[in-house]
Amino acid sequence: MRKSCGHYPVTRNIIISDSIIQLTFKADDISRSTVPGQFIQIRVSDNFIPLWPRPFSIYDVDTRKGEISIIFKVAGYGTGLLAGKKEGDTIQILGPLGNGFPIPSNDGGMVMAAGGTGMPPLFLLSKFAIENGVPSSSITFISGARTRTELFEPVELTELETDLNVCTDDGSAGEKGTVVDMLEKILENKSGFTIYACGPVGMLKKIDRLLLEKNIPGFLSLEELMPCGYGICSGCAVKVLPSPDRGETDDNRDYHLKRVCVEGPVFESGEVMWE
Amino acid sequence: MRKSCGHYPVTRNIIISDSIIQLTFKADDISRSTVPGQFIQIRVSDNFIPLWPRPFSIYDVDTRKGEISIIFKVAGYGTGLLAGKKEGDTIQILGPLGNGFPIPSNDGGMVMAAGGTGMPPLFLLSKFAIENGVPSSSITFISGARTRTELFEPVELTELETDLNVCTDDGSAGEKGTVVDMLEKILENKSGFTIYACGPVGMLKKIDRLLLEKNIPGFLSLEELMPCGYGICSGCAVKVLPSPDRGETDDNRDYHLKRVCVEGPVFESGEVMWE
Amino acid sequence: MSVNLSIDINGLKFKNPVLTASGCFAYGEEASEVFDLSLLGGVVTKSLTYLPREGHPPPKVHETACGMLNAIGLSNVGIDLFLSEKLPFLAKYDTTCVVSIAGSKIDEYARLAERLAEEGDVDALEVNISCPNVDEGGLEFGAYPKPAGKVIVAVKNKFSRPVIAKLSPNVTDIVGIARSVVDSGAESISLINTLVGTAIDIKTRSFNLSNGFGGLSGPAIKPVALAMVYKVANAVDVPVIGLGGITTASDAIEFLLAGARAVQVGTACFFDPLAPVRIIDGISDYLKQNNFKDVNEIIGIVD
Amino acid sequence: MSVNLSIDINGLKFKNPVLTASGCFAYGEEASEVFDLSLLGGVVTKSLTYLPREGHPPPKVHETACGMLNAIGLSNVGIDLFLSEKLPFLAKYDTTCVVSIAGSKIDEYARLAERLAEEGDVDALEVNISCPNVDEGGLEFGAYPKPAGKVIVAVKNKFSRPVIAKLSPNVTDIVGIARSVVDSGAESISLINTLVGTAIDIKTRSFNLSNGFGGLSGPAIKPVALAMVYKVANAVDVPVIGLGGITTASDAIEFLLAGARAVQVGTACFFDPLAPVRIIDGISDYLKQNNFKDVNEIIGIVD
Ligand SMILES: Cc1cc2nc3c(=O)[nH]c(=O)nc-3n(C[C@H](O)[C@H](O)[C@H](O)COP(=O)(O)OP(=O)(O)OC[C@H]3O[C@@H](n4cnc5c(N)ncnc54)[C@H](O)[C@@H]3O)c2cc1C
Ligand SMILES: Cc1cc2nc3c(=O)[nH]c(=O)nc-3n(C[C@H](O)[C@H](O)[C@H](O)COP(=O)(O)OP(=O)(O)OC[C@H]3O[C@@H](n4cnc5c(N)ncnc54)[C@H](O)[C@@H]3O)c2cc1C
Ligand SMILES: Cc1cc2nc3c(=O)[nH]c(=O)nc-3n(C[C@H](O)[C@H](O)[C@H](O)COP(=O)(O)O)c2cc1C
Ligand SMILES: Cc1cc2nc3c(=O)[nH]c(=O)nc-3n(C[C@H](O)[C@H](O)[C@H](O)COP(=O)(O)O)c2cc1C
Ligand code: FES
Ligand code: FES
Repeated sequence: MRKSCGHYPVTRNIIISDSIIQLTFKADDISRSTVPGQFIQIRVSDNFIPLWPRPFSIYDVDTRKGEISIIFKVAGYGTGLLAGKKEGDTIQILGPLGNGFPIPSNDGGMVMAAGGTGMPPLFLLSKFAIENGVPSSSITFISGARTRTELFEPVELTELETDLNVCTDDGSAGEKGTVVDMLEKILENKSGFTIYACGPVGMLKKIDRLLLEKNIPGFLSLEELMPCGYGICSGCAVKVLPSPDRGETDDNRDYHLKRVCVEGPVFESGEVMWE
Repeated sequence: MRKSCGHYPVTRNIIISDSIIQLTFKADDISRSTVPGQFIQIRVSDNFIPLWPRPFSIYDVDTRKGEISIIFKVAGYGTGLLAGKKEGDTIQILGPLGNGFPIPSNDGGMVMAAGGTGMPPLFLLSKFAIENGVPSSSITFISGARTRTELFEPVELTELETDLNVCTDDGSAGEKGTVVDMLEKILENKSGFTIYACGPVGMLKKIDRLLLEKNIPGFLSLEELMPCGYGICSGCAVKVLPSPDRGETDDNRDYHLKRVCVEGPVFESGEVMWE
Repeated sequence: MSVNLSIDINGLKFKNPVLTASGCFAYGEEASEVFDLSLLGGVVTKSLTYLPREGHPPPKVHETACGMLNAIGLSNVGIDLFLSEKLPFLAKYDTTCVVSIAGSKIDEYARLAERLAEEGDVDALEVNISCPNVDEGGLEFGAYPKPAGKVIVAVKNKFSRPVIAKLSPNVTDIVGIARSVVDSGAESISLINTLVGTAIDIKTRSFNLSNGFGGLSGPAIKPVALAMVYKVANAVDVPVIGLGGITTASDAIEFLLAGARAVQVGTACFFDPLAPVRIIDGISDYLKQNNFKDVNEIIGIVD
Repeated sequence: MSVNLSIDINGLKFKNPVLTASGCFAYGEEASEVFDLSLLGGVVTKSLTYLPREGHPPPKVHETACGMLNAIGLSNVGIDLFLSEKLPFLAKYDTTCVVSIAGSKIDEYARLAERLAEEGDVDALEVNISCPNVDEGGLEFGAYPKPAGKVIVAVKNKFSRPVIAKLSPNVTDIVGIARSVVDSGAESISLINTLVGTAIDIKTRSFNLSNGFGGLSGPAIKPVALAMVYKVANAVDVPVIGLGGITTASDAIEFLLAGARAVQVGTACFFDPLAPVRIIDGISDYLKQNNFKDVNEIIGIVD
């Protein structure tokens, strides 16, 4: 699959909250080839600090305008620089990258479990699903964060008209509770779902355990440090359980390594070996 | 002599021309202790690219407002970053540094020979001299550059009402010719001057030779790479001729090293051993 | 005006002097989705061991000031999968194919060389001697002249096409090691591999890499690499391939001026996937602007 | 809550573990115009040779990616002027005074040690063994265990107070050299000195430094320094002083966690004159935030 690499112009910088920014780029080629769950690598500086590009899920695509967007939290030095980019600046992007989410395999409905910065790919997945005929009402969307200011809840999400459930650990917005709490509650009442989750590793681990316990199918999108983002460095590798189903013989090793940037970022529930 | 080191706020960024910028900082302490010919070290980046601070002559001081100014040409990466600083940004400055010019020792008049970025310290020297009673008319000021766009000719300079002579190598502004050409012409007609020169090394070398030939006293302000700017690294050392007058015995060496940042940037004519 | 970029390393031809470095380009498949591999002078594959290896567990990488640490630990597909899947893919491109090999015993190098000698698509071997020498208690083969030479002899016994010895910079006397591998039959030398380094997370008070130590690469190490390349190029009679922190054409030209006949681009491929291509173009521009007709004219002319 | 920052290096006391590095602070006079030297744990002076030296001609320095090259060439005032002017100045401050010595013959080290032994204001010597060993043909004293040890023996014969051996990182086996200097009587080890490196100006096609090669320092080399400090601290019984690229308190804490009992700040003093002071404060803050009462509690606890 062809990957584009070049300098793309920023077309909009929208400040969603104190530390959450939405950036939009003019990138025809990337906008046309993206599937939900894929990401881009952005080189945030023209020098070597930071050295590596930073990975961001593609949050929205507008094929008509040839634009792609990301939403990100200012988490450190690189995202700090990125937050300062404005209309007209050009920036090196490589993408689209990664496997993306599989097309929903049943029509029992979808549950999106988004923790913090995990919202963007699940928004795009929901949008694609709806565009492909999945009724909005059959998508349950949980968006959670520790606190109100860290919540990713752009208007576009509300406009999708999914069954949207907002929660915060401290109750400062939406219901009080974690994404996992919300998911457990939802799973009590309904079944036949496929779960799609993206967020902090602690959350993913708990969700994975929950799904395995309840034998519910699901897909988890992981985050790792990514020196290259396109499979050439092996730096982003995570441990996965060898599975004969996936053609992985176990030849005496208790784990295999998979590159999050190529074989992921989306993994099937039960696949990842958590630390 | 006490040196200040701290983060000082930018109070103005004035674009003089395409590639020439004037920056003003609020820096009470530095403004009060500066003598003409001294410089400051500015750390242009909060990371390690570039690693070293950049040296700039102090162009103007306003002790009432507690401000200091520099004028600089965008010459590379560091000055490129500096050009982007705006009101409110704070920036690490160390200063004032270096020896500065000596108080004019005769009243035969002063000739300032400024090539390109060499103008700022000579402006301040002229201003101080005038404030100390030297008549404007007895100061001849040559400001030259290769071409019009590289000329440092701010309004403040005109307002000093010195005998101002502008020249460019290509004749695009002022008279056509180099600073050395102009100086030679002036020296033909008058005598009893002290010469103060700052500019590219080729110009300084020629002026030095001229002054030695004609036995005219003068002072030259040098530029060198400056890792520290305050005398601790020895990186800025230049070769000087050992001079018994200055208490330097020659102990079989054909040169001594002096640090431009401490023993300079101002050297007496005849002192520097040019390459 | 057109300039000649092609170079010759003891009979091994490269259409231009820019290769991608081992471990920084996998086996070429992923990068082929970004640009046409036929533009490259050559590709050096990820170091192969006889059996597949997962390498060290995560975390395997850490960012440092203008550089990075890696403790990938030679994770690779092993010789069988390499020959059945990776080599045929690379062979489709019009670029010189250099296969990097590594082992923890001399015999492993020899067995790899033997298998690869049978493959016409393998233009040359690069012998990575920065691996812990299990035969002699864990010190790197590349740490001392003698074991380094022994590896090359074993490989040359099995492989008659050009063999490039890739040197480790973590040594007192790089020239001594260079001489030893040349005396042992290496047709070329590439250097440098990574510098040993580490980093500590002061919050958790543990190492940032699962393995504790890792290899430092990227722009930070360029001055060290350039000094070693200059010294070795001036000491041995075989062509030298320079690498270490090369990111721009200007960096590559520094290495050529220092005496490298070719260069490899490593870490830069991570953060700037088109770097190898821009470096090729940039070298060509430099030659034109300075009225050189042939890249070979600038090799080693620094003074 | 107050924390103890003072440390002890084989009887040599420092009020806190932050020293300034040799050659990066001259003799303290200039820096005393920027901050109060009595804040420092200690000052290590520019390496002294017996006679004054101008060092290499300019250009002596070059900026690199997150680092710099220097070829200052040991320019210093010589022992006489040091004793008459520089030492008395430093002695006015309440900080530990470590005098660095260097020589091109073993005898030069011995003569320096003898003169300095007479001065009560000299708390310790740091022996810079990264100089070309004229006695044995130009290789650095610090390149091999034996000559390194010989220098220390010669110095210890003349100087009974603590002697710190400063090691060069340009070696295959830093632990072997560390063991040798300890066996020879060094009370402490400091490391690392600069890495050998170079840079070339592609416009003029000549080296950027008059001397061709120089020493690489600054943030770029921190991972290499930290790895060597960890290895040496775990191999020898004397306290180790860590340096190389330390710029922030976090950097310094990494070295302490790795096993250094004190640290030195070098290149950072150039671009951030107050760095040593901020590092002292930052270590203190870290200890408080993590409920340590004494800096000695965190030394070597990385796992
Ligand atoms: C596939 C993928 C998709 C992502 N999508 C988004 C997104 O849509 N929106 C968003 O806000 N963030 C997203 N992230 C996380 C984002 O990449 C990091 O927040 C960013 O790289 C931090 O860079 P920094 O320089 O600001 O932080 P640093 O100063 O480098 O570090 C700050 C903190 O962030 C952690 N961190 C750094 N890099 C990564 C990384 N690559 N992955 C995970 N954690 C990291 C560090 O460990 C540290 O704790 C994604 C990450 C991955 C791998
Ligand atoms: C005492 C002193 C006073 C100065 N005053 C002024 C001033 O008032 N106005 C002004 O415009 N410039 C002045 N300069 C020159 C200014 O410091 C350099 O232009 C600046 O450091 C270049 O930084 P850069 O990162 O943009 O350039 P780089 O990208 O580092 O280099 C661009 C070019 O500038 C040269 N250069 C870099 N640093 C220096 C330096 N420290 N001295 C001389 N040349 C250098 C390089 O060799 C190169 O050719 C002064 C220099 C000194 C030493
Ligand atoms: C992630 C990574 C993996 C590497 N793997 C190998 C390898 O398998 N074999 C090898 O000889 N060198 C390997 N290297 C070293 C590089 O080929 C190169 O020598 C080194 O990184 C210096 O060059 P650079 O600074 O351009 O990256 C690896 C480097 C990195 C960063
Ligand atoms: C300009 C300069 C001069 C130096 N001079 C000496 C010296 O005289 N003696 C010495 O032992 N080390 C000298 N060093 C090495 C430093 O003390 C230190 O070991 C090295 O720079 C690494 O630390 P850093 O990265 O913090 O600078 C010098 C370093 C620099 C940059
Ligand atoms: S980030 Fe390089 S292989 Fe995944
Ligand atoms: S710049 Fe460091 S001594 Fe002058």
